[in-house]
This record gives sequence, structure tokens and C-alpha cells, in this order.
Amino acid sequence: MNRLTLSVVALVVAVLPFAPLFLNTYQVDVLNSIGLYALLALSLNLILGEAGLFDMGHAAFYAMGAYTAAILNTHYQIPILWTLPLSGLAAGAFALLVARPVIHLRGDYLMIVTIGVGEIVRIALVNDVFGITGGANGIFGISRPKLFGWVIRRPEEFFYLIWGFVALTIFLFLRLKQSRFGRALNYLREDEVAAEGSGIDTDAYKLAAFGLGAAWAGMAGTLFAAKMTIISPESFSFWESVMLFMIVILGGAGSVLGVLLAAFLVIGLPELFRELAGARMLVFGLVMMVMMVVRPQGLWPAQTPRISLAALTGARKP
Amino acid sequence: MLLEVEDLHVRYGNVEALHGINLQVRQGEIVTILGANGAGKTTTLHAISGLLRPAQGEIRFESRPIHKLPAHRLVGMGIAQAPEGRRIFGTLTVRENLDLGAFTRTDQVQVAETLQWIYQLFPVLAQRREQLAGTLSGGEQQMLAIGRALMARPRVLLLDEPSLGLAPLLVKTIFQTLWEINEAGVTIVLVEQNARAALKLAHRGYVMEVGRIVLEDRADALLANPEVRNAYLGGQAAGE
Amino acid sequence: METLVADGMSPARVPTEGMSLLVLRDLTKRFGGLTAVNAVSFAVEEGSVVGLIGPNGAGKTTVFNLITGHYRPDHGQILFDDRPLAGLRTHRIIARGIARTFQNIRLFQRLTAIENVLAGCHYRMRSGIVGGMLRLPAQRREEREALDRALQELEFVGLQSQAAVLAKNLAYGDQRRLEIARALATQPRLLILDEPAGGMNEQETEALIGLIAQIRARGVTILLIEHDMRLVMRACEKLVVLEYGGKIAEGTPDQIRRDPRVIEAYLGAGDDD
Amino acid sequence: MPASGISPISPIHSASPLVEEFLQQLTNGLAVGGIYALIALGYTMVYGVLKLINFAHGDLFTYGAYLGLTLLTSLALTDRLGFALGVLVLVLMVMGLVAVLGAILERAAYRPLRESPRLSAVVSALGASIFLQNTLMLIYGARFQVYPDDILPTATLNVLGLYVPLMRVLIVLASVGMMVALYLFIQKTRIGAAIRAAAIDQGAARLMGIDVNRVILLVFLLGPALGGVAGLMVGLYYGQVNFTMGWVYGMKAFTAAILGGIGNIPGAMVGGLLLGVIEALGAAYVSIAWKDAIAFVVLILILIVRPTGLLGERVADKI
Amino acid sequence: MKKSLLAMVAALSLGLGGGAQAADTVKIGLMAPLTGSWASEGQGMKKIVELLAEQQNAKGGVLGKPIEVIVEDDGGDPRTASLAAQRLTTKGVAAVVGTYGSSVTEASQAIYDEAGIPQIANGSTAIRLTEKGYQKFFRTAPRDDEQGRMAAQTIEKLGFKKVAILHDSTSYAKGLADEANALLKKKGVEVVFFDALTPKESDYTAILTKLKGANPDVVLFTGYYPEAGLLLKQKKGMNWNVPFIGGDATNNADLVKIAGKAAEGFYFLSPPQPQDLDTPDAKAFLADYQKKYNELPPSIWAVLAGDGFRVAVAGIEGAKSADGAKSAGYLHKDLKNFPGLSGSIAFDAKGDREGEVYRLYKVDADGNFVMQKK
Repeated sequence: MNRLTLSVVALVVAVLPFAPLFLNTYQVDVLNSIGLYALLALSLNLILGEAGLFDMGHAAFYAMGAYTAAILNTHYQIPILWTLPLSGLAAGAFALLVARPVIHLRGDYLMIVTIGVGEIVRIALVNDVFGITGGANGIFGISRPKLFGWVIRRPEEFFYLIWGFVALTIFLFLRLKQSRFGRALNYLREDEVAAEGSGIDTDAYKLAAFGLGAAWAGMAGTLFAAKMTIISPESFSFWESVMLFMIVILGGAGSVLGVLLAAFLVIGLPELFRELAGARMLVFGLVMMVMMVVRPQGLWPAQTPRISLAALTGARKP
Repeated sequence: MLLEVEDLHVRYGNVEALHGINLQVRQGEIVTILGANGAGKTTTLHAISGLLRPAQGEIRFESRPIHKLPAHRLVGMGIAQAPEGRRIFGTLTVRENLDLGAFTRTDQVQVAETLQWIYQLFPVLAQRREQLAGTLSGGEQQMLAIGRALMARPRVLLLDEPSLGLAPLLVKTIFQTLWEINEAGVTIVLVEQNARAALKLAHRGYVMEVGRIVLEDRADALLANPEVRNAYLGGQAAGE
Repeated sequence: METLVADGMSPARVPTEGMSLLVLRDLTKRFGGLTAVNAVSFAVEEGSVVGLIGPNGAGKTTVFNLITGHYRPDHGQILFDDRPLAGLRTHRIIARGIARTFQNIRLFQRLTAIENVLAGCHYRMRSGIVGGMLRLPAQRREEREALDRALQELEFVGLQSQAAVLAKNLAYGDQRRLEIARALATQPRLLILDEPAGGMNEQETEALIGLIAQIRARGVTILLIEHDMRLVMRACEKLVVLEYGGKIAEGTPDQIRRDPRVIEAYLGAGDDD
Repeated sequence: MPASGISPISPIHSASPLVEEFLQQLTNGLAVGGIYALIALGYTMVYGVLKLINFAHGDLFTYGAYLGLTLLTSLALTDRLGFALGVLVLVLMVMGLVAVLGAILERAAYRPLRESPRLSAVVSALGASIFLQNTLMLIYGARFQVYPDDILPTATLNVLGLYVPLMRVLIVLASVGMMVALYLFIQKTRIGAAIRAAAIDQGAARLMGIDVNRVILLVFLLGPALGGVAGLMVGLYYGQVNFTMGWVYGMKAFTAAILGGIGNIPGAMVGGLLLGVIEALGAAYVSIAWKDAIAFVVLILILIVRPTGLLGERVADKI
Repeated sequence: MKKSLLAMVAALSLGLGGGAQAADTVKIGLMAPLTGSWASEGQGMKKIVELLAEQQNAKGGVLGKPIEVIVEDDGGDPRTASLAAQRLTTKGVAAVVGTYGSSVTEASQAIYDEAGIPQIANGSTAIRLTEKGYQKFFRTAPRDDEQGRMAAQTIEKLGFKKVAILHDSTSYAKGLADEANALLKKKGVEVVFFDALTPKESDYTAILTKLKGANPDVVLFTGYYPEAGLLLKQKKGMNWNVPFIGGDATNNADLVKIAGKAAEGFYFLSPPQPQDLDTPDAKAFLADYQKKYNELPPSIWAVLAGDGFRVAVAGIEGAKSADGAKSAGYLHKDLKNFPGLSGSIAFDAKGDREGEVYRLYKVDADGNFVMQKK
């Protein structure tokens, strides 16, 4: 990272916590939306960016988490934020279950299977599977989250909840990236055969990437359910998966900061183009195309090398 | 002069891989290019066959500048390459591979003659003509790669490491055939790691180091050159 | 040492000071109608360097892939350290102490040299998702140790100055050596090299012969496939020759060099280069 | 509560209504599948040569439908030339225009990304898809567009008790005909060989004297042309088109291409027809509401057994 | 490049600005699906509301100030709708009209309620929208249960004994189908088929074949007009002459365009068609609309958005204040027999429209929608 970008990042980090003070509720809500998508995209980035597994059905895991939270909250009156780990677990377990038989599929074949899983989940939700998802109506009446007795209701309040979780996610994921686990995902992205031949259980790591990414998406789903207080299948359509996919690739697969930046653009641009009314999606599509052509590696590609020379020389000294 | 390369510079992005190469190939010659890995031998071949665009310098074929022409135009003019790693079309049959070698030719009768010639040079290809090329062994694939290049009836044949990964017996066979091909009038430019075999076959040789030509001489002179022996022939050979 | 001419029978224990680290017994692999490996048996003694040679398509790489678990044998046995390997997945086999390099270089191209070598350290490390996220002291210690080991291996193959260079930006010979460093980082007892000198010129091959000797001096047993006869003759103490999937000869380099069947099938007559 | 004990399925004229219904559903599925197959060909051809999933292909299909409508109504082709000739001219015009659109798309959105990571081109394709779709909405408006309904003959064939509209038969025949023609072109001609060579190894193809850029251009003319015709056929036969229809059909066709083994031309045909039949039978015998889910479950099961689709090459990783 | 990226981000954050300005106009928000699947409805809504505002302003606006209509696109999707709603709340609107689609409306209800802005929905018929106790939520559209009741009555009255019910899994269509199903069973009418099709496809012959196998007297389709049109057309192609009854979402002129002659004999339930609006006021307005846009409104839902706009204005005028609580209070209590385009309007305590709105229509041989006598 050069000095300019470092200082810009520092500036954003310094200013962001105060954003609700000088933005109106709409603008704060746009930031909340961006934050949710940033969370989802970061979770997809583990699967798609770090491990190189083409997942274009990520909305299924997001839905899994949101519905788990909503059902637990409305049927069993469990406070919505308490369901966070449970919906993460549910989404993660679901991902492991469905990914297990198809984990050997390569590239585009895996992509269509994930698209299929996303559609199957959506259709199941629409058809009110097990009679608990509310069908096309979805689930409503989800209670507002409470944190230390404080009811979170206004966008300004959600801002801190969502972005606090984003900050925690970035912190953890950046560390994970430089760990044994993170490297293993990169090995299998680069060359599966060589990774297996270096003693890495590639199947286990692919599943782990799916499980962890899905679990995180599930937790993002909980926040979404808490924010909207009503969820319905149309919030988890194929289009959502496509948007997340675009965010990760546009940002630069495997790049945490790039993914964040892309979440700002992909979610923010259509808002920026609101003045264009009916033409706003047209301009959005054009901008996507142009950005990709101008920056084929992504807006902010992953930094290499990630192990600094300083760390190398440090390690040599016993 | 059949082929002339003059002050050739090639860049990959910001890195210059060739810093001004000069070489000449006369009609009927076998010329070999030696050098360590990364010296720029393959880059030179790719520039000649049009897969890479030179940043500077000129390549002339029969006195016509060709360095601005795309690869597919050069095949018709008489420059064919059997690339490194063979790059045969694995899911097509042997016969289809050979037919593609003659893609630019329209003289069906003569194409059939060339095909017979190639089956004669490499009888195994005739036996396996209906087989998928990907199922051939490494040596057979190399023969197919050479045969496919010859189907264009080139004036000059560029060969990139034809002995790579081949058993000693096969290397001998291939080099024997290269000699036959040359006898039939095809000029050959040969890039080889197996410097000894290459120099024994070639008339002349060039030695490249990090993007430059450092030595140029008759092949037997290079074979005797102590520097060359030291650098590329591993000092004294085992078994001698 | 005595020559064991192939007869499809299991090899007699060769009386050397070492034990047989790897024993192949009657190994057979078919692909569709093609028998790629046909009842091959041989043994690799602990501490030795054994060469597997033969014409292209003789099934040498298939034998390697059977040993490292990329393929399952249709018939026969592979014993490593007297325990069967059959049915294990590759990473389990690596954990048993077998490491390999590939005929076509398979590095993690967009990662640095040191990260490539760290892949070899992977299975001896413990930390998982939670450890990685929280960066606990145990995990930090483990990372430091792994980094240290990886650097040692880089140094061993002479690439310490290239540690932070992306694998794809390394020279060809350096890439081959990096692959060996990655394999060595798994701390193998048996190292399997598939055409390590492929694409090297004679001088680079010289250096490789030196490196093989060094690896052997560390006590690592080596099994290699190679077409470069100078390397094979000088580095190996035993050669196994395959043709059409079957073993046609086994013995010392000198014996093999004079074996008429090997000359006919593989080496060719006449001058010896 | 039904008071009577009469079965809801009353006997119809045929001896075996169950068999009849099954056959009817089979023909229903084949008719839809033919359209899927025609679109799937575009995906598979582009994928074969560029390893790119052209997510904008579905929108080219929509353009075929819209351009067809505009040409049909503004030029009054069938009035002037008669039905058969008019439709033929219309088909050719739509093919040509959509092919040109495909070529422009290749030039603008994909060629600059040819050396880039594959997924970058996928995102560019998605962007192009959004762009194309919304352009159409701005030009024609968001309302459904409707083909004049007096153009096609409405004759219905009654074969063994099955009602098969004549146009359906024609559509299936036309689809199969175009597919066979394409297959022969790829397999038997010199240019077809060049396409196959470029699909395997572009660099080697250039060394054969093949102009790879022209091959890619050709693929981006042929695939969209077939997609455009499919759009026209849907418009002519079903009568209504809307600017988002390419998204639905495109996804189905992409599924079909994968089912058959992407990159494989006969695979796209088999995959398309099979997907149509699976959908029809799934709707008939399991549940209409779960039809798409059933199709995906079948796809996943097939991929578990055959990881590269029905006719896809099984690429063993060469080690 | 980095710099230009930063510039983009900066532009983005600035572009999202533009808060409320000084109130020299009365702002009325319209939330409508201008893009996405229901863009055609949304654009109709926009045209109607803008024309009405123009006319109102010509008459002097409201409270002596001109009316400014602020349109936000909800994309027909709940998440975008919640952002659109937030944005409208920051613009100082006195009331919001819209939107089309119950779940989309639902995603915005709480936001307006918390901001104290009255919302008058048009194309949102789900029962529960008015069961939550929001005091500032109204709708000009009738509720699904009323339509369900009407559907069951009609089927009974027309004497059908075996009914097949087909919906499209959307919240609205499923709700209506469930409602009708329960009522029909209660009345002793046999329901021989109940399932959902997948919207947006072109070929429904597989479904029709299955339907035919169930041999119903009549098919009740509760989904939308594009699918209804195709069903009718393909049903005719199969030589199957069973009558079809549609719900109010099939009320769209495009239905006949899609189905062609096959539309003849199709029944549907709907609030009165734009052209059946019989008050002179409505007739005059439709003439103006035709003059300005050279077409008729796409459906009754757009007209109901127009009514929403008029009601919103009436509320402000009646309360003599742009304050949300006051105008909402006026609408609940004091608005009686308000002359809307779709007939007289009054709201009950829940914010639902009072009175029976539904009519039975039948398509005649020329493709006209003919209102049947009650």
C-alpha cells in the first residue's frame, strides 16, 4: 500500500464513525445497505476470491441465515441478535450439506450448481417449505434488536451495529488471510493438484471455505432481518447472488479492501443515479462494463507479496 | 538470405526480453539457437512466427519485412513452427491435426502429396491417423507437431525444443528425421536444450544469453569451443 | 547388488544395509482398454536414489501417480515403510512421508516463493479458522517456526534471495528448484522427482545432480524419472526400466547401460549422447 | 367437499388417458426444449472458443424478439411477400442484425478482456446484460410487446389424440434443422475445423495460419444469430415479448448448455431438449410450483454422476 | 486510476446529498417501480400522478402553494423500496403515494410511519398491510379477502361445480388463491386442482395439459395478465374450451393483445376499468390523459395511484396543514364520499377503503372488457 492510499484509508476509517452526524437518514441508510452488502461480499470473497470456487448462489446462504433468525425470533421469541450465531451455524451447516456432493465440480459446473441451489432455496421459500417460511409473504413482525437494553430502530443506530460488524469482519478476515487457513485457500485456488500434493486436504478446505463463507452470509442475513423486520423470498433472488458476485470480482478477487470499495460502488451507484430515474440501471450496466474493461484485475487487486520482507528477515533471527 | 533478424527488441509489459538480436538464416541451412532457460530463445522464435510483436527492429523473410504481419499470415508465406510443448489439438484426430497444418493451402492435390510424405517420415502417424491426438505418447505427439508444421509446406521450419521430455532413442529418431527434412529442402531453425545433439545436426549456431546473442559460429566450431562446452555441454560428458 | 530381471514376480529383498522403504508389488493400472502399468514390482531401499526410465508412454508417470494416490491401482500393492498406501488420498500419503514434484511445473504461480514453500509446511501445522482469526500466541509461534523452516528449505536449494518473488517471475530452473524446496518442506522420507532436468541445459543439470546428492545426504530417499542419461547414470544407484507398462529390466546403471533389451527399447545403439 | 364419488379425471376418447397425457407432456417439453437448445448453442460456442459465459446472450435473444416485431410490423413483410417468404426474409434480417449486435458486443465488452482473468469478462458480460436490457426498456417502454396474432397459421394436428399445433412442429423442425446445419458446418468444413482448433489452443491455431480474431468474430456472429432467431420464434409463436425475457430464457439455456457439457455442440442440443422434457414431466407428475427446482435437482444429480455434463469431455487433470 | 476512483467515491457521497430545501412548495412523494419487472405499472403511475399534479397546480395547488411531485424508483423490490422510502423521508414530503406490490409496500411502511408521513398505497392488496395498526397508512386498492369473497360468490353464481385454482406463487396471487379456496370449500364447491405456475415463462402447455387432466368446469387464475394471456392463447391451441376466471391482476389491456381471439369469454374480477369510470370527472381526466400521453393508463392500479394523490391532497387541504398526523387524521375521520376517479372513497379505521369495489368483467368477441351487471 502506498502512502496516498494509506492516508485515504486512514481518513475513511477516521471519518466513517461520525458519518451519521452529518448525513441525513437516507444517506445513512444507503451506507447501511452498503455495509450489509460489504459483509455479504466479504463472505463470498472467502469462497470465490480466496478459494477460487465459483459461487453464484450465495443468496441461498444469506436467506438461510435470515430465515433462521426470523423463525427463531417470531416463533420462539428469541431476541434477534441472540440468533446471530445460530443463523450462522445453520447457514454454514446447510452449505456443508449441499456442497459436499458437488465439491469436486470445476469452474462453471460448480457455478451452475450454486445457481441451482440458490434457486431451489428460493423456490422452497416461496412454496412455504415445512410450513414455516410464510411462502411468498415471507415472515413479518421480526422484533427490533436490543443491545444492552437499547432498542435499535433508526438507521443511525443500525449504522453502528452493521458497520461495527463490518469492522470486526475486516479485522478477522485480514488476519485469516495471512494464516495457515488463508494460505491453504489460496493454494487450492492456484493449483488444486499441487496443493493436494503438498499435503493439503483440498476437499476439506473447499468445504471449510463454503462453510465459513456461508456462515458469515448467514449472520449478515440476521442483521438484514433485524433491519427490515420483514423478509420475503424476493430479497434472496438470483439477482442478489449476481450482485455479490460482481462486487467481489469488480473489487479484485481476494482483496478485502477492493471488495469494500466495490460494495460502495455497486450498491451506491444505482442510488447516485436515482436522478436518472428509468435510465439508472442502463447507466449502471454501462459503468460495470467500463470499469471491468479499464481495470480487468479489479479496482483494487489483492496485494502481493503478503509476507513482507521484514517478516522474512525477522523470522531468520532465532 | 532466407530469413534475417535485425536489431530485434521484444518487450513483455515493461520488461525487455530481447535487447537487439541479429541473426541470419540461409536457404537450406539448419541453424540452432542455444542458451540457458530464460535467455530469450523461444521469444525469438515467437517474434519470427508473428506470435509476438517486436518493440523495435526488423524481421525479413526473403527480403520482405514481416514483423508487422500477424502470425496467421506468415504461415501462408512459408514460415511454420512446431512450438514448445507440442501444442497438438488433443481432442482432434491425428488426421485432423495434419489437415489443420495445411489450413492456408488450397492446392488439394499437392496437400495430399505432402501428407504422404509426412506419413513416410513418420509411419506411426499413418497407423494412428484416426486416433485422437491426445492419446498419442509424448514422442508420437512431437512427431505429429513436426508433421503438422510441415503440412504447410514451409520454406523455413521453426522448431522449439523437439527433444523435450523424450527418451534417448526417440531423440535420435527425431533428429535423424530432421536431417531428412532438411535434405528435402526445408530450412530449419532449431532451439534446443540438448546442445550436443543440436550442434551435431546444425550447420551453424547462435548462443544467446539474457536477451542477447553472444556467440555465432559454425556448429562444429561451437562444439569445440571451450566456453560453449563449459557453459552448455556440462564440461565433459558422462560416459566419454 | 544383483540385477532383477522382470518376471512379474515380487522382487526378492535386496540385501543392502537399508530396508526397503517403498515396495511395489504386482502393480497394475488400466485406462479403458489400455493397460498403462502392467504387474510392475520393484523396491526402493531407504537412503538410495532410484531411477525409473523407459520410453515415452511406458507408464512411468502413471507409476508415480499411483504411489502418490492420484490414481487407484486396479491390482497390486504399494507398501511404504511396510504399510500399504492403497486407498489413501494424496494428502494422507504426503503426511506419511512421500513428497513429489511434477513433470510440468506446478507451482502456485501468483504466490511468492516463500508462500509456495510454506505449502509444504502446511500439514505439520495445527492452527485452523479460529486460530487464524484470533492469532493466538500458539499460532504465532507456529507461524514463525514454519516460516523459519520454509526459509531454510529455500536456502537449501539456493533461492533465499528470491523468497519474496512471485513464482511466475522466477527463471525456469529456479522454478524447478522451488518445487523441490516445497516438496522438501513436507520433510519427506521419500522424494519423488518427475523429470527434474526436463528443459534444463547441461550446466543446469550439473547443478541439479549436486542438489540431488545433497538431498540424499540429508537422508532422504529419492525415486526419479528422467530421460537425461548423464543425470540418471551419475545420480542413481539403481535403475528400473519400463516399456509398455511392464518392467523390462532392473539393476545398476552399468548393468542397464549394457542390457540389450534396454538398448533396443530405450537407449538406442551407436554413439552415447 | 365432493359429494359424488366420481373421479376428477373423466375418461376421454382415447383408450389410455395416462399414456396420452404422458405423450402430450413429452411433446410439450420437446417444443420448449428446442428453443432452449437453440439459445444454448450460443452459450456453448462462445464458451468453447473463449471459455467465457456470455451472460448477455439471453438479451441478444430478446433483441431478436423485439427486432423481429419491429421489422414485421413496420415492413409488413408477410403482407407483401406472403407468409412463407415473408417469414423467411424476416428470419434472415433478424439473424443478420442480432449477429451484428453480437459482434459489437464482443468488440466492446469482451475483446479488451481477452487476456484478463476469466471472471472479469463474466462481470463485463453481466454489465452488458443489464445495459442491453434497460436500453430496450427505454426504447420500447416497459410494457409487454405483442406480435400481431393473425400472422401464423393456427392449424392444429391431431395425432393419436394429441393436439399438436402445426407451428410447434415447425418450430421444433426449424430448431433441429439449424442445429444440424451448425453441427455439420463445425464438423465438416475447413472453417469449422478452424473453430474447433481455436477452441482447443488459440496460439497453436494461429501457428496453423488461422486468424483467431476472425474465428471469434464468426462465433459471435453465429451464436447470437441463432439466439436472435430463437427470440423471433418465441415472439411469433407465443405472441408476447418483454424486455426481461432474456434473463429467464438465458438462464434456462445456460443450464441446458451445462447439462449437455458446455463447449460441446451436440451437448447443447441434448441438454436443451432434455431440460424442456424434465420441466414438462416435473410439472406434470411432481409439482408445477416446484418445476424449476426439480430441473435443478436433476441437473445436480446428473453432474454428480457426470461432472462435466452428459457429453462434455472428461478432462482428467494431466499430472 | 486510484485518484479517479477516489473522485468517484467523493462524487458518490456528494451525489447522495441534496436534502430538504425551503418549503415554498408542498411536496408529495410517489414511490413506484420505474425499473424492474413491474416498470410498466410504475411508469403509468408516474404519468397519472404528474398529470394530476399539473392540473391541481393549474387550480392553484394546495394551501396556496404549488405541489411538487418527487418520484422515487423502488425497482419493484423490497430492499430498493426501503432506500427509496428513506430518501423520500429526507425530502420533506407531506405524503407519499404508492406503491405497486404488497411486499414492496410493506418494506416501506414502518419507515414512513416512523417519519410521520401518511402513505396511500395503490397496488397493494395484501390483508395484513392494514392489520398492523399503522395510523398513517391508507390504500385506495381493495383487499384480497374482499376479492376472494367476490371470486367465490361469482363461481357459485355462475354455477360451476368443479374448480381448478392456479396461482403464480407471488404473495398476492397465493393469498387470493388461498382465500378463494377456503371459501369455495365452505360453499361445497369441489376444488380439483391447486398449484402454482412459474411466472415470466412463455410456454404453459405442460401446466395446461395437467389442468385438463383434472377436468375442471372452470379455472380460477389469480396471477397476472401476461401469464393469463398466454394461458388463454395456449388453451385455445389445445382445443380446450374450459372457461377461465381471473383476478384483478389480469385487468390490463395487454391481456387481449397477448391472447388475441382466445381472450373471448374470459371473466375477471376488478375494480372498474379506467374506461368504465363513469363519473364525468373521470371521463374528462382520461381524455386529458389520452391527449397528453397518447394512450390509456396501463391498468386500474395506476388510476388508483391517481386517487391516492387526490386523497393525499384532500387530506392536506382538509387538515389545512401539511403535517402528517393532521392530514392522516382528517382522512380517517372526515373524508367521506370523496369523488375519486375510481368512485367514491372513504377510509375505515384501519386505513382500508370502504365499500365494495369489485366488478365482474367478461371479454367480448372484439376484445372489449364488458362490465357485467351486479
